[in-house]
Amino acid sequence: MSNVIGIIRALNSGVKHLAVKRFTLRYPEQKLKFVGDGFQFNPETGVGIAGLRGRHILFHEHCTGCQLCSVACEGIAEAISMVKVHETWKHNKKAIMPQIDYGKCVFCGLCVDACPFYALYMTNDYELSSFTKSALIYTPAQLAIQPKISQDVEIKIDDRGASHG
Amino acid sequence: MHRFLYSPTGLLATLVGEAASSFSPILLLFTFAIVATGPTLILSRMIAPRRTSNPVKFLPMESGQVPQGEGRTHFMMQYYSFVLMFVVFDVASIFLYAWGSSILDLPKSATLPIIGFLAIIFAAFAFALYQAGRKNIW
Amino acid sequence: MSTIAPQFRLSRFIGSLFDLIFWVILIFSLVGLPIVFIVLFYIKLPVINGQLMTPYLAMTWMADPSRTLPIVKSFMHTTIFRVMAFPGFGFAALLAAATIFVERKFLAKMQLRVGPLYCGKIEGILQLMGDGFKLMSKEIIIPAKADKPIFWLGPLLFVGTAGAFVALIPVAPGWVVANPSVGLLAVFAVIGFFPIIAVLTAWAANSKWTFIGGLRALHQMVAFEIPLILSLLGVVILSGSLNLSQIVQSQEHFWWIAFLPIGAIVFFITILAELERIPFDLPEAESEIVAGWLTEFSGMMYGLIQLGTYKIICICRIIRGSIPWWLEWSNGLASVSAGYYHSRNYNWSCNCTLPWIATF
Amino acid sequence: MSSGTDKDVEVKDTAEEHSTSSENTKPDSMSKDEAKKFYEEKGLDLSPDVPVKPKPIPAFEKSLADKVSSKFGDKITVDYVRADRIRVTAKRENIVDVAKFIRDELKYDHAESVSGVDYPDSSEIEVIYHLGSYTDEKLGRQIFALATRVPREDVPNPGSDSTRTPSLRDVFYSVEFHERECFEMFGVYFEGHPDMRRLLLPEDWADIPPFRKDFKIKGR
Amino acid sequence: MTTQLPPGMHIETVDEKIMTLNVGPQHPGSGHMRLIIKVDGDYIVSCDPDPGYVHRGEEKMAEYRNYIQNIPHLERPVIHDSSNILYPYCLGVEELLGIEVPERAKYIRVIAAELNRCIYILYWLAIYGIFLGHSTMFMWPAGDRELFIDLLEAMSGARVTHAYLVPGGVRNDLPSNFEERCLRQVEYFEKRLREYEAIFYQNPILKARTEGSGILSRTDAIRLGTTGSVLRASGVDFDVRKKEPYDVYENLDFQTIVMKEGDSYARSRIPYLEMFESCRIIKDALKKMPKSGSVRTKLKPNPKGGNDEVYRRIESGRGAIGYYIVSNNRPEPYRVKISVGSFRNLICMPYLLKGEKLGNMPAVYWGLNYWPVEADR
Repeated sequence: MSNVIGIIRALNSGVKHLAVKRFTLRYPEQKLKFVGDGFQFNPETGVGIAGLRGRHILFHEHCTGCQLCSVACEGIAEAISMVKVHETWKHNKKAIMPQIDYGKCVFCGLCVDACPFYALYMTNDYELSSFTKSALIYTPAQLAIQPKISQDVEIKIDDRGASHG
Repeated sequence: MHRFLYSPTGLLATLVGEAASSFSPILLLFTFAIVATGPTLILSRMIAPRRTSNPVKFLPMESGQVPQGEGRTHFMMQYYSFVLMFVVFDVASIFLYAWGSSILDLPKSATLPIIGFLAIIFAAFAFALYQAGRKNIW
Repeated sequence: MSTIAPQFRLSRFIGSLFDLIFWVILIFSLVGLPIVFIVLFYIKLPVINGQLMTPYLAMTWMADPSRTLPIVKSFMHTTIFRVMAFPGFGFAALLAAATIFVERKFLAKMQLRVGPLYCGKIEGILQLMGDGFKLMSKEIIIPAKADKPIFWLGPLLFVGTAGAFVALIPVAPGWVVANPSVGLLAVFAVIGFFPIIAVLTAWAANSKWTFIGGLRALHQMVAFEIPLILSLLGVVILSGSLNLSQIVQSQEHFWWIAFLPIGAIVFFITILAELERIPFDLPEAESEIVAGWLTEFSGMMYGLIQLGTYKIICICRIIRGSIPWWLEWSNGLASVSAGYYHSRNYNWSCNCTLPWIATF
Repeated sequence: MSSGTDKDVEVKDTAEEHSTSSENTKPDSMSKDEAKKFYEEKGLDLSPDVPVKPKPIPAFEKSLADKVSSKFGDKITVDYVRADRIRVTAKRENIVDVAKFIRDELKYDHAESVSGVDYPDSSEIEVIYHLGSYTDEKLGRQIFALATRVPREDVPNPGSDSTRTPSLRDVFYSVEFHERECFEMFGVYFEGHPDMRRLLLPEDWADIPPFRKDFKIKGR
Repeated sequence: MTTQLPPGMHIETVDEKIMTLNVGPQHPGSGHMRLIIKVDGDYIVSCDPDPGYVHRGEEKMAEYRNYIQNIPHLERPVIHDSSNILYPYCLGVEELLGIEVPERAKYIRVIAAELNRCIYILYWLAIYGIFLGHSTMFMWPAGDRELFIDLLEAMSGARVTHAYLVPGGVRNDLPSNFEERCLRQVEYFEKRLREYEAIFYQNPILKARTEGSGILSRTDAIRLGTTGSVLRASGVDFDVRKKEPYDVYENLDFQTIVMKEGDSYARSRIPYLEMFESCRIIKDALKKMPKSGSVRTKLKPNPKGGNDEVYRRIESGRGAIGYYIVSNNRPEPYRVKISVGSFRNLICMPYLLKGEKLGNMPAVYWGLNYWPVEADR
C-alpha cells in the first residue's frame, strides 16, 4: 500500500510542474547578463575585478611589449605569441604585441593577472566560433576592438519557479 | 448442392470459409503494412550514404572493443521457471476462456467442475511459485 | 578543401537525379502497378447512374463533381478502404505520430523543458516529419556476421504484426477491419507474435547485447502473458462473448470496471510490461544492455520499429477503451504516470488523443 | 560576433603576419630555454621563499613516533614530526613489519595513497604510503607517511629488475590499485601483490615508466 | 575476498555459459572506462575494471610548470568540481611557501567550494537518474545546476573551469550584490531540492531497484579504504571538513550525514542530504564573512618552495582529495601526487559487482561516485 501511495505522490509531484515556469534559456534569442564588463585586474593590489572571462581586449596605448603575458601563458596553453605591429609607441620600442590563438586559449585569465600595465583585460564576448582555425587567431588589431554585445537576461525567481527573463 | 452444404464436409467447409473470411482482413492489413512501409527502407537505401571502406564499422556493438567470442551462444537465463509456468498454464487458461464465454448458457451446476479445475490449477500454480522462489536461479 | 564534404558538382547532381527517377519508375512499374491492379481486383466497383464504374470512369470524378460523392461513399465501404485508411493502417499511423508528439511535448513540460520548438514554427509540430526524414537519410549498417534476410525482415515483420493488431480493433460501431467471433483470442495470438520477432532479430544480429535483450524480451512477455489473459477473463464471463464488438456493445449502460477493479489494475500493469514501457523496460534497459534487442538497428530500420511500437501503444490504448475499463480516469492515470516516470516511450498519449474513442 | 566581417577580411593578414613575424621576431621574443634561464636568474639566485620558523613539536604525534622508533630502533628513521603529520622511512626488508605494527598497535587502518618519487641523483626511487585511520577518533586528522627506498636502474625493465619491494597489500588491503599504478608509472615491482598488471597505461606501452625523471614530456 | 552471493546461488564456472561483456568505453552505462564483466545469465560472475582511457599525466605535467601555472590544468580532471580539486593544492602550496591567507579569502574559498560541490552532486544525480531510467531526474538537476553555475560565473568569471582559487587566496573579490543574489538562489534551490524527495527518493520503483543491492559493510568500507559518500553510507563518520577542518570550516555550522545501510540507496541518498548541508554552510559563511578586506596575498613572481614536502587533503563531492607535493628549491614542484576519491573507490567495484544482477550494475557503478576522468588524472 505504501508503494501505491509513493507512486501517487510521485505522480502528483510531476503533475504540479506542468504549470511551473520553464527554466530554459533560449540561447540565440536570449543571452545571459554578466557581472561588469569582463575580468579586469589591479596590479597594485594584486586582486582582480570580477567579470566574465571572455575574449581579451588589448589597449595598444598601454602595451609595452614586455611579454609577461606570453611567459605566463607558456606553461598553460601557449596561446599567446608576440607579433610585430606597425605602430610606433614610445613605450613599446620593440613594437611587439600579443596575438592570441583562441583555438588554444583556456580562458584562465592568468595573462591578465600577469600584465602590470593595465593593457590586457577580458570582455563579455564569448561567441568566437569560426569556420577555420586561422580565423581563431586574433591579431593585436582585432584584439583592440571593443565587442558589441547585448546580454540582458537574468535568472528571475518568483512563486511560480525560476525562469530566464 | 444443398445436399453438399448440409453434409458434415460441407458444414466444415462453411465454417472454415467463414473463419477465413473473418480473419483474412487481418492478413490483408499485415501485408498492407509491410507494403506501405517497406518502400521507406528502399528509399533509405537509395538516398542514404553507403560507405564500405572501413570494416570496423560493420562489427557488432561491443562498446568500442573488438568482439570477443560469439554473439550466439548457449546462454543461461535464470528466469526459466516463468517459461515453464507459461507453457503449462497458458493451455489451462484457454479452457477457462471456453468456459467463461459460455457460462451464461450453462446450467448452474456446471460451475462446480470448473471450481475444482481452478482449485487444481491454483494449487499447482502456488507450488510452482513456491519452487521458483525457493531457488534463486533455475 | 575538406575531405568530409566534397565539392558540389552539377554533373553528378544531375546524374543522381536521373538515377533517382529511373529507380522510381522501375519500382513503380514493378511494384506499384501490380498493386494497383490487385486493388482494383478486390474493390467492388459500384454502379453509378446506371453504368458500372470502371477505373477509367473513376478517373473522371474530378471533372464531374456529381459523380464524386457516390464514388467516395461506395469506396468507404470497401475492405480496402478500411485496411488502408480509417480503422486501419493510416489511422493507426496518424495516431502513433500524434502519440509521439504529445508525449514528447508533455514530458518536456513536466521536466521544465520546452520540448520540440523550432521545427515547423508552431511548437515544433513538424519535428516528427523531420525526424522521419533524418532517419531515412541515415546509413543502414548491418553487422558483419548477421543473418541478413532475417535481419532485414525483422522491422518489416514488426510493423506488419502491429498492422495486423490494428485490424482487430473496433473503433466505432461497425467500423472494424476484421470481426472474427473470437476476436479476443486473436488479440492474444497477435501479442504472442512480438517476442518471436524480438528473439529472431536478436539472434540474427549476432551481437551480445541484442542477444541478452531478446531473451529478456521473450521472458518478460512470456511472464506477463498469463496475468494478461486471466485479467480479461472476467470481462468475457460478464459479457458472454469473445467478440470485441459484442463486448463493447454489452456495456452500453455501465462499464464492467465497476465489477472488476482488480482485473483492471492487473491489466494495466501487464500491458505496460508487454509494451516494454518504463518501469518494465528490461529488454531495452539502456544503461545496462545498450538498447537491448534494438542495439544493431540503424537508420530507417530503427524508425520502422519505433513506428510499430507506437502503433501498438495506440492499439492497446484503444483496447482499454473498447473493453471499457480504462475510461477517463485510467487514461488520466496513465498519462500522469508517464510524465513522472520517464519518457521515451510511455503512453502519455492516452487521454490527449481522441478520447472519444474510449467513450463511444 | 562583434566584428564578423572585419575578422574575415583580416584572416589573410593574420596568417601572413604570423608567418613573417615568427621568423623576424624569433630572436626578440623569448624562447623556452631563455625563459628558463630567466627564471633561474630571477628565481634561483635568491634565498628560499620559505620563512624558516621553528615550530613546536606536538606531543601526541611525538608519542606515536616514539612508539615506532622504540619498537624498531635504528631500523627506521623518523624524518619529521609535525602537526598531524609523521613521516617514517623504513628499509624495504622490514617495511612489512613496520606496517603491521602501525596497523595493529597504532590503529591506522587504510592507505590514502601510494606515491613514488624518483631521485635519479641518488639512484633511488622512494615509495611513500600515506596512511590514515577511520576507526580511531584521535587519529582522524593524522596522516602517517611510511616511506621506503628502492634501488633504481638506469635501464628499467619493470618486473624483472632489482627495483622491487614487498607489497603491503596483505597489511593494508586498500593499496591494491595504488600499487598497480605505482608499478606502471615508476617500474617498482611489488612482491607478493596478487595482481601486478598495468592499470592506467595502454597495453602496448613500450617506453620506460613515464613518471621517472628521465622520461621527458615532448617539447619541454 | 569473500563474495556475497544471494543465498542458494551456486555459480558453476563452466566457460560456455559465461559471457564476457565489455561495458565501456563506448557504452551508455559506463564513463570513459571499461568494465570487463563476465555474466552467467543475469548474474555477474566477475568484474575487472580497466580505467586509463583518459589518463593525461597531470602529475607529470605539474612537474614542469611553476606553482601558479599549475592552476588551470590541475582543475581539468574534474571540471565540474574545479574549486574542490584546486583546494588542497592551494592549501599545500601555502604551507610550502609559508603564505598567510586573508580571512575574507578563506570564507570566499569555502563558499566557492560548497557551490562547486552542489554543482558536482547535481550533475552526479542527473546521471544517476538517467542510469535508472528516470528521465525526469535527469532533467531537473541538470536544470537546477544552472543556478549554481550562474553564481560561480558571477564570482569567478568562468562557467565551468573557474581557476578561481590560487595559493594565497582567490583571484578576485566578490561582485557587489553577490550576497543577496546568492542567498536568493540558494534558498530557491533548497525549495527545489525538497521536491526531489517525492519524485525520486521516496519513489517505490527506485527503492526496489537500489535498496539491498551492492551492500558494503562497515568493516569492508574501512578495509578497502573507501572515502566520501561511499564511506559515510556504510556507517563510518568521517568527513575531512569535520576531522581536519581546513580554512574556516571549524567556525561553520554543519553536520556530517551518516547512514548505516551501506547499499546503493544509502549511497545515492547521502550526496542529496549533503546538498542541504552545503546550502547551510553557504548561508552561514555569507553571514560570518568579513564584509571587506583583502582577498589575496601578493606573491613573488616565481615563488619557490624549500626542500620540503607536504600532504594536504580536503573533502570533495567524491571523497577526500589529497595532494602530496614535494619541492626542492625550485619554482616548479618536484613531484605532485593527487590522491582522489574516485581512484580510491574504484577498488570497491569488482568487490561489489560480484554476484549482483546485471540490472543492478548501473546503480552500483554510479553510486560509487566514480568519475573516470578524475580517477585517471
